[in-house]
Amino acid sequence: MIVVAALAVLLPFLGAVGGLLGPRSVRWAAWVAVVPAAVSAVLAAWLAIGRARVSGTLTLIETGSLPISVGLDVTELSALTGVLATVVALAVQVYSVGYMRYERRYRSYSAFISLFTSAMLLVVYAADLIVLYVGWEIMGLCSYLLIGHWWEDRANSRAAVKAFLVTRLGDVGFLFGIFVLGFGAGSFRIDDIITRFPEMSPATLTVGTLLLLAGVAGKSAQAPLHTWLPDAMAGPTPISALIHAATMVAAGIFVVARLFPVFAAAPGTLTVLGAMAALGMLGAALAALAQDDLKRVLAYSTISQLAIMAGALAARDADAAIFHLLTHGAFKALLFLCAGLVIHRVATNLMSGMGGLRRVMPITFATMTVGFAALMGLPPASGFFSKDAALAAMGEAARGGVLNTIFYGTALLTVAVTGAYATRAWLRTFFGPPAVTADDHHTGEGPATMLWPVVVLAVPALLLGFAVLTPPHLGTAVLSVALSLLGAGVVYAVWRRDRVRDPARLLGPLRVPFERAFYVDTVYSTLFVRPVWALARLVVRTDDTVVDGAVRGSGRTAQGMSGLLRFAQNGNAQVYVSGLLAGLLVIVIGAVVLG
Amino acid sequence: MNEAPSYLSPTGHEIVFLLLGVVAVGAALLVVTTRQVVHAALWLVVCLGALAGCYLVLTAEFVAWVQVLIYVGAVVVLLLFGIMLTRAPIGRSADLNSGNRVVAAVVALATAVVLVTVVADGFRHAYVDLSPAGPVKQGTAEAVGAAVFRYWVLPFEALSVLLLAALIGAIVLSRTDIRGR
Amino acid sequence: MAEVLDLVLRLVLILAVFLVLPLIVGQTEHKVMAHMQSRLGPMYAGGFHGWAQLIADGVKFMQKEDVVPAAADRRIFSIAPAVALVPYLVVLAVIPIGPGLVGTDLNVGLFFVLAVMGVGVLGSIMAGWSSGNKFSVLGGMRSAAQLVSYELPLVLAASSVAMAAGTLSLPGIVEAWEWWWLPWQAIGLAVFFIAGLAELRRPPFDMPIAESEIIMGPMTEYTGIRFALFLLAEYAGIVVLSALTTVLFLGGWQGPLLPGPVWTLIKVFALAFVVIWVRVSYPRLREDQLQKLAWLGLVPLALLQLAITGVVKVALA
Amino acid sequence: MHILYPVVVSVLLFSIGIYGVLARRNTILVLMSVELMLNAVNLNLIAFNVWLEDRLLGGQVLSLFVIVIAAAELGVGLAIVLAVFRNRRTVDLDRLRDLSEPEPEHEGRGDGAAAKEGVGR
Repeated sequence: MIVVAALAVLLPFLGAVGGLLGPRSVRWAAWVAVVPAAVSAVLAAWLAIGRARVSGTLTLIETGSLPISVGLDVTELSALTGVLATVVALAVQVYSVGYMRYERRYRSYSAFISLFTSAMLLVVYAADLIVLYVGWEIMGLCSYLLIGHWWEDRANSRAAVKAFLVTRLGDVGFLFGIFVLGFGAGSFRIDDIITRFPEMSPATLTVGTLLLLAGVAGKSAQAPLHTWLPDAMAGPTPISALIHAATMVAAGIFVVARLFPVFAAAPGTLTVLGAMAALGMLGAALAALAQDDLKRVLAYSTISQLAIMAGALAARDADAAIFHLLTHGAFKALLFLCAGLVIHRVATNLMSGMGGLRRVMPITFATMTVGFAALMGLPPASGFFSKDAALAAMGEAARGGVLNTIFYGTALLTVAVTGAYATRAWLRTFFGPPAVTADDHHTGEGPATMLWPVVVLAVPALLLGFAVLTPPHLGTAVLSVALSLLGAGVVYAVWRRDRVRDPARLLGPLRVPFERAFYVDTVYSTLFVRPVWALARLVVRTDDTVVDGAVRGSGRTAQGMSGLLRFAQNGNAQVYVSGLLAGLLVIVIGAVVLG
Repeated sequence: MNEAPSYLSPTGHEIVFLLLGVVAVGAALLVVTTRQVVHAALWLVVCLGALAGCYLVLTAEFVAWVQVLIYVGAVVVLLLFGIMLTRAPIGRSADLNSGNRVVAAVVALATAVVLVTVVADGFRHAYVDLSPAGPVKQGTAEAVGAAVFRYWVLPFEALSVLLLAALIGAIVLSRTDIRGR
Repeated sequence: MAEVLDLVLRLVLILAVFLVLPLIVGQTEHKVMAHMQSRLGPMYAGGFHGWAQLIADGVKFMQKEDVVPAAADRRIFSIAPAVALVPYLVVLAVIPIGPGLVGTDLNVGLFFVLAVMGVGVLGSIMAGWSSGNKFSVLGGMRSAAQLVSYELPLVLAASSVAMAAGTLSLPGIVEAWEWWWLPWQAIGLAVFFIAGLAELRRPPFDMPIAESEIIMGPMTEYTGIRFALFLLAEYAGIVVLSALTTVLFLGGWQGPLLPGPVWTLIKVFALAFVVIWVRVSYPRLREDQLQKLAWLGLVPLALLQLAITGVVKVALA
Repeated sequence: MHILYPVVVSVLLFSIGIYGVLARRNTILVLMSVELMLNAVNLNLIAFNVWLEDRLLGGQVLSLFVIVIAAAELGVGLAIVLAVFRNRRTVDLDRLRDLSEPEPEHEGRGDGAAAKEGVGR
């Protein structure tokens, strides 16, 4: 069985290699991208259905102190996440064939997606933290490459660099967290760490998990390292789907869940996680409410939803978190792909440029409605069940302390705001008067390769909740649905009054801060970017004046010294004779004195 | 070489010689320090004249007049000729001394100190009686002529060849209608 | 004491001679030239044929303003006339007028004379350069060139006589002189006299002065007493040249009937007359002709004379 | 007479000559300084000739030879100086540096002038 897991990881990797090094044909690239993804999806599904824990170690790398075991370990959690990753990746690959067909760099694009998938699977199946870290970093690289796919536009390349640097900032903490835990447990194997954490001191645990949390916050776009995610919308829409649903952001939550026993043993870390989650879920939801860019709405919603998962984790319910991760992966991928269809149709990201698409794009409308319903947590969509589980967990935890109560309240508030912004996006996109006259290029729906993944993804988005078969907690379920509908109702009431204008106007003066996501970017820019720039300038100046000065100075000194030497060869006969006579004089004096 | 008398009771010869020597050294100093090229040449005349006087005191009569004839009459005239051909200006020239001046002064001073020390050490007691009653009377034209043509004929002839060579060399160097190669 | 008195007496006598003889030569030049050019010359000063003309000239020169040009090198400008004049004065001190009638009898008298006369040209170069005037510099340079060129035949011709006499002492030469030396040393006589004329820059060898070309050359800027000194130096030069030629080639005081000094004076004035005569008779030589005459004419002739002297000397011995 | 006097005068003249040779920029002045040094030697020769009562008169004869050689040296030296002046328009020793590596500004001028003369002739 371990061979299956290894194949699932390797196949997309080989696909990437084949796509990059293979023939320069779009057809070949498409096949080499789609087929391994499909096979991987099948293999991952097989692993998940088998439900048996599979593990195997390929080799042991002796490093002198702690050996690194290169191996895979498929737990139940890994198997499920692997299915999510491969399915979404497959959907994205198929969708991309239609979406990116006429793209000049389709080959490298699809190859990077394959590599991305492979790296995510490596993270998911890794048996060792170092191996996990390898996949983690490859994902960072791929996200950089894919977000910056249209690098000709300066803003895109900046967004890519931003994503790379912000996640890298977290990764530093992540790496040191790995070291702390690894040295604390005496092994980098995840199993060993989980079994040996009681031997570690609470301080080691807290420090290690907090450092890991930094990496998680970076990858899963949690406050305060969330700022890269909205900007990552610069990449192609399928990439957004991939990043938001299946790979990057899922990886952070997955790692916490995978190491959950360790985290559970560090209550301080969980509190920090809860605070981060509370801050992130409400802030991102409010920001989403004010955005005009459809993709940015979805991006902030991702932050918000991930924060809910993190909140569930902080409430010590890893299952609820993973459940929500799965459903969220399904419906968020669906939403992004639908958004891609819409954008493909109207050729703009802005909702002010949309409207009235309900009739033009019925399939898209239907599927996206499912997605929004899942996002709002309305039954019977999958989101209802998972969010209910998460809320229930948080509600359970709220009895334990004031802080947890505040977190729970925040989560409930978030549910209401989620209903509001989902409704707003839905209404602004599909209802109201058409903002654009019919586009000649794209009539009707998108191409089949784009539609089919959407339709296929709509099924789990709608039905995944039943698969897990956890009975809903009645109290929280009713409360959350009521809150969600309340938010939706307010937005609908405002929208009814004027169908052209943005319902976000009810935010009044708060709208601008919300739209700018509470100026976090500006604050970062003043707090970090500018000082760093100043420091860089100082370094450059130091390099110019001190280092270069030393180099130039040594050159000048050498010149001066050689000038001294050259003085003996300057062609002035008088100088020569002076030297000659002086030397003669010295000899004479010597002879007189010594003789 | 009998016992040398004291330095504190100079003879007439010594007084004359010292006066001439002071003139010669002073004029020589002016030769190397004056800022006017022509003045340097004229101070050189004074210096060489004083030296001729010294030779006379030292009984080298013939050499003294040869000195005047050749140096003052020919060499200095040639020098002045050269100075005028190289457009020496009237008045001071600022650039007669090169940048090497300090080094030169140090070297020259050191030379003077060393040599004076050495000769003072070596010839403190050397004395020669120049009074008419003394033994020395050998600088006459007859004596010099006899010496040149009796003992120094070969160097004399070699010198003649040298002079011829110098003559031809100077002519070749000076003529502008002889092209090199 | 007697020695000192003797020396002082001799020096005073020489000074007197030195002052008188050039004046007489100068007056002679005036009158001879005038008569050769069919005119009278000075007639009024002093009454008789203008005999006091040169004294009057001297008075006039002394009264004139002494001008030193602004561009001149003042010190050298002032010294130059003295440098030009003094050597001739010194030379006179060793020229014998009669047997025993000599300032000092130097062992190397001939050499002394030649050496000191060479210094005289310095005065002319100094004057030329220090005047700060391009004509003067040109004149000075021509002087230098001429001196260097004619020094050689002069010395060679003189040494021929010294060879013949076997001594460098001037009285010794006169005593050794015999009448047949006249043909024997004829070439030397001509060479010496011509070269001497050139050394004095007398016409026809007055290229360095050439008033019509470079306006008196080195003397252009001189006025008053300084100019007078130059004139005096020129006439003194004539006297010295004539006297030297007399002593070296014409037997000095030797002659029948008349006392020695008279013979000397007669010969000197005869030669001085020749100098004036040549001046009036010949046109000025061009610079290149000047050099050609020296190097292609006089030097070979002087060498020939040396050879003849040597051969005869050996034959007689 | 103490031999020390002429010898010391000679040493002083020689040192002054050294200074002149080393410090003077004008080539003709350097030649003059060389003459000073030669005369210092001559003074020495004569002084020792007298002191040693040399039967061969070596000192005086050699000083005569030195004078003659000095004259010859000066003749050739001045010819060289004048040739340099014709070609370079200067007799400053500081600027006559063909002993060093050739530098562009030092070349050309004299050659050019000579070439022009050649053409003119």
